[in-house]
Amino acid sequence: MPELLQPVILGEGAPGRRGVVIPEPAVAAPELAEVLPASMLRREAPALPQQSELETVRHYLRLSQLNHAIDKGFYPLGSCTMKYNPKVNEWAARLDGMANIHPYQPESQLQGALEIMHDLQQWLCAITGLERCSLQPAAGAHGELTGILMIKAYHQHRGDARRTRVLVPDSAHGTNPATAAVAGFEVVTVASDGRGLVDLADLKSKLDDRVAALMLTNPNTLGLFEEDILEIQEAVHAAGGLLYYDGANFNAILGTVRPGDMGFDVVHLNLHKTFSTPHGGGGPGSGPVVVGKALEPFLPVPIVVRDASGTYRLESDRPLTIGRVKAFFGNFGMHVRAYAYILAHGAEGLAQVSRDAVLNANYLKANLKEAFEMPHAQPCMHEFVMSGSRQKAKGCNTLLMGKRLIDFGIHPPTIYFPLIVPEAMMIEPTETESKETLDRFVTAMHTIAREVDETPEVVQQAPHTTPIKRVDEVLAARKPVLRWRP
Amino acid sequence: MPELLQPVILGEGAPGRRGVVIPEPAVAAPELAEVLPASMLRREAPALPQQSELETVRHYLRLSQLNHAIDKGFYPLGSCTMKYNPKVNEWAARLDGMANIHPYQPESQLQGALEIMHDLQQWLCAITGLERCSLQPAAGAHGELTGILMIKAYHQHRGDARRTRVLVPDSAHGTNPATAAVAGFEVVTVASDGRGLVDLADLKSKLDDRVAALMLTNPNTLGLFEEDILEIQEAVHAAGGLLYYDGANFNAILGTVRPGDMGFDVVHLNLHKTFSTPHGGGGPGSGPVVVGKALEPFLPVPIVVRDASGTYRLESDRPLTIGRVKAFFGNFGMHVRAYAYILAHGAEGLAQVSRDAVLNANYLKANLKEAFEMPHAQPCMHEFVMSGSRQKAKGCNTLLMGKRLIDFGIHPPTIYFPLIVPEAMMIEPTETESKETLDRFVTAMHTIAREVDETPEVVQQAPHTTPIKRVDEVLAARKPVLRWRP
Amino acid sequence: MTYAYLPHTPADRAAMLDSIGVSSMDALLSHIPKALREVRLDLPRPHAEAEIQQRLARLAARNVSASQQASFVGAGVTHRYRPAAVDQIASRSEFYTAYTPYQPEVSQGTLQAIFEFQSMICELTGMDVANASMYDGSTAVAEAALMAVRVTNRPRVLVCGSVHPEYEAVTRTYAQGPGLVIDSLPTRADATDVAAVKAALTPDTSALIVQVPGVLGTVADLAGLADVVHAAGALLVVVADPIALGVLEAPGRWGADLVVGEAQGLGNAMSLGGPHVGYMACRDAHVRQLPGRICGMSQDAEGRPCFTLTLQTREQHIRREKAASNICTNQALNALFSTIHLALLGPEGLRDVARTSALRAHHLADRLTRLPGCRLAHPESPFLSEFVLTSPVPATQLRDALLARGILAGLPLDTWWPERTHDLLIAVTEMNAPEELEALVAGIAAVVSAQGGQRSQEAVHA
Amino acid sequence: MTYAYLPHTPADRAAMLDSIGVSSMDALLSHIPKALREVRLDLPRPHAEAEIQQRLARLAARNVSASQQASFVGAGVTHRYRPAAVDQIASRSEFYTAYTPYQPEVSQGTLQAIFEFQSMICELTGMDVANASMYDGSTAVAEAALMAVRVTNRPRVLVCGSVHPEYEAVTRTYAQGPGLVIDSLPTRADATDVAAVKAALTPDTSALIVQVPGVLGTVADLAGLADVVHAAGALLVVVADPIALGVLEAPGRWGADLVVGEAQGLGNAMSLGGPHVGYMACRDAHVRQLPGRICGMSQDAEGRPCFTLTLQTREQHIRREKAASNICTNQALNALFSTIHLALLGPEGLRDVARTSALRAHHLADRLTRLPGCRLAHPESPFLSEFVLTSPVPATQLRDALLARGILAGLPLDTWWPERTHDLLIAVTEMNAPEELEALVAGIAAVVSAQGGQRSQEAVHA
Ligand SMILES: Cc1ncc(COP(=O)(O)O)c(C=O)c1O
Ligand SMILES: Cc1ncc(COP(=O)(O)O)c(C=O)c1O
Repeated sequence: MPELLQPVILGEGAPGRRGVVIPEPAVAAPELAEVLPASMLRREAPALPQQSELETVRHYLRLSQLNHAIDKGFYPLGSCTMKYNPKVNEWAARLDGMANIHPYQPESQLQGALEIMHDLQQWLCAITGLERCSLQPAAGAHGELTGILMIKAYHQHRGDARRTRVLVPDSAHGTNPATAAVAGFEVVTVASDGRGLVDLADLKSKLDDRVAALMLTNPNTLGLFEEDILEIQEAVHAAGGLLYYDGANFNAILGTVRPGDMGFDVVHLNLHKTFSTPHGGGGPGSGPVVVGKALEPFLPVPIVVRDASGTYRLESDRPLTIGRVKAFFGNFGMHVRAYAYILAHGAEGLAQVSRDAVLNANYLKANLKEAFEMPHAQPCMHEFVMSGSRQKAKGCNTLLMGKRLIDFGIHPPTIYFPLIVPEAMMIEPTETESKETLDRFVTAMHTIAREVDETPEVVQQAPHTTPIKRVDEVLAARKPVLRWRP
Repeated sequence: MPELLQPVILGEGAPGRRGVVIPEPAVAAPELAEVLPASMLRREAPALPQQSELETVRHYLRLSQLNHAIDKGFYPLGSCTMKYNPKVNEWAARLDGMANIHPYQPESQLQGALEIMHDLQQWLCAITGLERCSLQPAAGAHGELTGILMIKAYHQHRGDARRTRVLVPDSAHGTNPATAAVAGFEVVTVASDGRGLVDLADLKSKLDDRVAALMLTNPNTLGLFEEDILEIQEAVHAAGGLLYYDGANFNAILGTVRPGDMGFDVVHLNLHKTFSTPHGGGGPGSGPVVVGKALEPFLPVPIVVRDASGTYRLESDRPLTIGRVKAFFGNFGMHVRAYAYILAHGAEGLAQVSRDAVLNANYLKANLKEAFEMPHAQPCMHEFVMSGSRQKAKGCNTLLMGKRLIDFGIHPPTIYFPLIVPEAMMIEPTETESKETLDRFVTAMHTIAREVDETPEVVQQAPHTTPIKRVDEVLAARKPVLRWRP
Repeated sequence: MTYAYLPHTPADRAAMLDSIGVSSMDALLSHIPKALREVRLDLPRPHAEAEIQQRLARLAARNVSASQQASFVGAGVTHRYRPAAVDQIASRSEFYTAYTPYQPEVSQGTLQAIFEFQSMICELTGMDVANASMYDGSTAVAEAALMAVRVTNRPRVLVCGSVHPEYEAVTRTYAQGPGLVIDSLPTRADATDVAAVKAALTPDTSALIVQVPGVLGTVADLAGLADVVHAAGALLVVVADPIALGVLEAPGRWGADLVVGEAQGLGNAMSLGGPHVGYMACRDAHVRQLPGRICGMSQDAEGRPCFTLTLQTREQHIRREKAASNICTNQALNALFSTIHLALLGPEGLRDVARTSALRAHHLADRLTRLPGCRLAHPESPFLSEFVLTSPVPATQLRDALLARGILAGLPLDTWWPERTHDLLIAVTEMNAPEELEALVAGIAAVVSAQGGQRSQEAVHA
Repeated sequence: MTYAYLPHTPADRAAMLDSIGVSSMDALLSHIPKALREVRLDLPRPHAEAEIQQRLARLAARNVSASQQASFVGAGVTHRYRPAAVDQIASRSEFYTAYTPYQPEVSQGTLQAIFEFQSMICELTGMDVANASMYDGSTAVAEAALMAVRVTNRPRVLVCGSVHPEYEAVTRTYAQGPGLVIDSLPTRADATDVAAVKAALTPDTSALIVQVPGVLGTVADLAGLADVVHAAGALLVVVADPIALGVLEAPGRWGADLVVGEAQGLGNAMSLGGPHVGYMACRDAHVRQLPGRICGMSQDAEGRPCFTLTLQTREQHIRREKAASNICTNQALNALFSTIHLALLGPEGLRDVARTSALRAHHLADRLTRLPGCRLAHPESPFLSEFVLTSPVPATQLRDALLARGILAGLPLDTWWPERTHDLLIAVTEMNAPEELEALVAGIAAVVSAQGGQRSQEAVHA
């Protein structure tokens, strides 16, 4: 029977071993049993590992070796903007004066941190073309919730209680409808048309006085710019609704186009995509929201402001605020990184970022369009979606081709999303990849396409080079084993 | 034709790419061509890589994956003391106040650093049982040179010009005779006896007024304690010679036995072995020397002293000093790590270190003595040497068995050293390895011994699991390719 | 201008445009309305890396860090020892530059670490199953409230006064979406008043939320609470400090249905309040209502045990508007920090952290309450390592006076409750060496006696 | 007591002793004379990791770091920008916890990095071959002297006054072993005086050692030097700053036989002077006399190109007393830092570092020499980014006066030469932003004019 590549650490070690020694109390004080009732004290110690520091280090080092990562190779995961995470950002966030500060210190002890947050708020306003920013949300979906709750508060404040619906295109990311639902709205889906863009007619047919907002990603999840955006925004606003901008795809327009100019009322940004903070294997993120005049009164508290004297303060006195969406001020460590990232580029550099991102995506698209089906012929923005249906017909679906890519040292694209393209492969190269890397990817994809024709079993049994072979995801859900037990 | 696993970085990239941006001068100043004669200016730029930060990071990350390392697995490399390198030491050496200080700052700005060096000097005196310490040497061999030059100066100062010889046992490490030779001495080899210890008779026969010193490692490179050490030291001293202690094996006696008590006049310590500073793939090391009264006047300068007022100073005014052996004060970054390591243990903990090191070695020896030839039956200290001659007779020599160990995730032992044991395998587990790890090693060695009997070709073609197969070292020396060329 | 993160040379760009078959970048963007493309951003000029470092170092130096003063502020964020190995290992590129492990074949490292995190959380809380993390403690509480509402189908939530005010605030914000009603049990620091709970539970109440140790440091007795809550058809949600669980009985043993909390103290920097990591654990019966990612065991094609994300039909990317939550990105890396820290500590290390902190806190409380006019605000309640000192000097004044001595003495409670002007919340951890305790005692003594002196002077002159 | 680095429990130890067949540790050590085994060491008690951190942080805080002041001290150790990527990548466990790559099959990472280091050094110096590193610049110079002696079989070495005094001192120490004679050319900062060299060369001279830029920052013209030296049968050894070689002509082009130096400025922290990294490059003809490790290309059993240490018959572990040097451990990790730094810089980045430093230095020199009584000590010699300012105020006094302004103005030359009381060696790098230059000018101006004022006052009162 094959074993786990690395045992689960909880069962490892021997009683009495430890990986770190803790200072003795070294004061005169009663033991715990004397200050707490016996019933409150733990009877059975938790079954944690008992290992030396070395063995613990080895365990996690070995686990790390089992991951793909940006620093190891190409990661063209659509919608995720797997760009390079600059090392100086990591350095900055770990500075003593950044990492070891407490949110309840007096503001006088936090002027450097507050300046960073203040400037970042300003810069994000400039970048989005909007008025006011809160850095509090912890991720994209959290920003969405914040934005939609503000929209709810806006309509409520106007006494407009009928607006119970949020419109969401069928190409939208899952968090959009989920957020609207969590915020107590009914979700109404808007169809895409043959161009892959919002079907204007369908949209208009659904616009009425029950609509609180339209949530839009632009470019959308097909990587296509919603060319009718000005018309869309007029229609939604005319119907009394607001426009929510999902900033997950902001890398496409950074420094080039601004949501505020497109007529959006609120934007969330994913600092962990566009602004290069690391994904960390699933987080942390940071999802600041930036709003226009209409929503400004409803922003969560606190917000950082700058006195006339140049002193930075936390402002909480905002009567119409929706309140807090998170304890403290958001994921400050990510703010520091995004701040450093913006400093490295300036306006000119950020525009170059989006232009190179768009260039890279179009380059890949142009070079793959012979071998794979491209549902949308027009130029894409920072990513594009192609279909594996031609290959599926030959017995190798998108999932299998993705797994096969692993053997070339490349992470599979996002697959089966967006839902409106069959056998979707969503490819986002990002601007930090060189032409050489893109060319290697093109070669790999062509090789796979050829294998589908000539040696489909090679694709069907992929991946071949990983320490574990294809994982049975159905089994995991059918017989859930969700924890180690002693 | 197979290719390099990873291309040599010098040829990579494209003109104009770069991995780091440098600040503009941003001052009014003439260009270089105006301040330096044209002839002095470089005509042709060096052919360095031209890559983005990401591609450079990937290159070296991929290279790193090709290494074995302590943090990946067991590394029983005899004589090298591949113990765990504590992470808090790495943290400490990178503190702004440790890493970013200059040796020519005024002493008033360096009191923390000087205190560390001062205390470390004191502690190393306590640990060795000697009088005075210099932290200047950069490695073990450098400490040896420092010590031997002091011995030379000592005899010269006494007007004793006949002492042109240094005695070195045949089991000694190569740096011992090499050092003596570099220091202008004639090297005379002392034989080992059947016990694996210094042959007393041979030693005595070579002791005369031409002998400047005996260089000894104790325990010696067979891992055996020189039981006659008190007799040896008397004989050498009686002949007017001095005793040099090679501290490479200090891990065997840390906190348990002291060279000063054994009669040694000078010791070098390898902070990169005994005191847990990392080997770094071949350095940096740090080789402090500690001396008794006889050699104290000859120590290199400067040395850190503490004023009556508690201020730390660099003392250079030592008339008989041999001078500097290195610019500045030694490898300070290593001093910081060793300081942290000693703090973590105290006297009691250091004694436990050597006891566990000895325990581990004897445990391995006891469990391997059936399968492999043990030339010396007595208990060993922190390491032991066994012979692969039995297996060699069956077609699998020590080299091959070492390569085969790699397939078990274990680094080969030191092989073919010391020279006096045929097919030597020198095994030093260190104290930081758990019983479970040692047991896995024993199992691996027994498996290999069985393979030698049953499937020798498996051993002969090892390693099987590495990204490159057995390397042709002869070819490298026959047709040297020592650099990349454009 | 050249940028270190952008590899393309002008020649690269030209070749690529050529390959695409367009003449310029502008041509490639021509489908975007031209008016929209004319932006000029008011941002700083591009900075060289050395300049970025210097600027950020300067900004950092304008904050006072916990290593620069003796810090006694806790209240949900604690200055604890982070073993050097935690950051050095978790900072490996393979961990922090990976995405969510949607492709298990190239993500076993992240997946197994999540599985270990879940398992450790279960061990600490005494619960059956835990998720891969929540944004933080506050949103974990809010999501627990929403989950209780889903499970019970009841629209009210009862929040005990021992819950951190910011956690309650976030819960109230989240409640605005579905329009839930949040009821408060009055702020009480002492052992949970079972009778008061019973009285406050309504047939619409989906859950009672309590916190151990409470935000004021006191430890409530959870015995019997679950029975009362369950009898009313509601769930018991316990917000617990995972480090305290090194010595306190696991909430699961007391019958909790949901245990949530903040694990910052385990391996995560304070970082001005984020990124931290929330956790959430429940009973097997409710796992399909649990928000967030869950990692489970499976097998590969050759029968080798391995890990994968599972039960994804709870999640937004599969179920969209019917998902249990909208959460997507969570705090995976922070959970990894906690996991490595717990692995290093083991059961004994964890106990030592809690014990050293608590014993020092009790020593400090004992010393402080001997000072004239100083007393514990809640002497009737047991506490662990955080307590409220009532002093004769207004707490903010006291705190500010001690800053000059390099001591951050605690959190003045009027931050949250304007009427508690003389109460200072003091937290003690293993980072507060005995000398720091001495310094705090001496500092408070000095301020208090100066004030006493001033007062008696005023009395004389009056 | 438990230690985090020692895994054994008492039970482990008992089981192992049992397996060995001895009753106790003492029994295992019984062959050591008992008297020797009775030691008690006067050392600090064992410290918990948090205590170690706090103690070391406190000690670090008692040093003044280069990020806390504007630093203009160079003289062989430079405060240069170290890109964050350098340390983060070189700090991977796989690099720093590996040993010397004696087993090439599990060491290709280290080996290829060494090969790249050697190649980059060759590119910079214009030489044929370089070794894997030396301890530092000083020992590289000393070993170069010994190597020249081996190659030429002559016992004297001529050291130019432009060589760093500590490098010369180390060379003199090394010379004591074989009893070599070190001759000095008088300290001269200006272009090398070919006539003086010619006069000083003797038939016993094995090498002339010169430094570019010289220790005082001046750049000597190497044209024609090699011819003179070679005509005398000696070797030309050039000590070169590798960063300067980003803009200066490669010494190989001037006919150098050996090029050595210190590469600290490339990616290595100043760290109070070590660990740094020396380099050494020579002509193909002399490679078998080169000390230290060398990595070469080879092939594996399947014909794949790969790397291995080679030409080991020069080394102590093979040749023992006949080896070219006794060096074993070198500065591999520091060489890796340099290699990664050079890879990030590329040719243009390296040039930028040298250019920004030099242009700022010239701007500063220009500004300073406009101050009353201030002038360049060596106006006749071109310099790059370091220069000597002669000021009316004694240099140590000047330096000390500026400390209070947060400026470390340079190195007073009486540190080395007691007679040079008014000379301050000032180094400028890309880390000295224009504002720092301004501050230095203002600071020196203030001190100089105060002194001037005082002097005129003294004059009045006299
Ligand atoms: C288009 C889109 N919207 C929203 C999100 C949610 O962002 P987060 O994961 O930060 O919550 C994502 C994340 O993948 C996304 O791609
Ligand atoms: C016994 C012995 N002596 C001396 C040395 C030389 O030490 P270093 O490599 O630090 O110069 C070694 C190193 O392996 C050794 O094992």
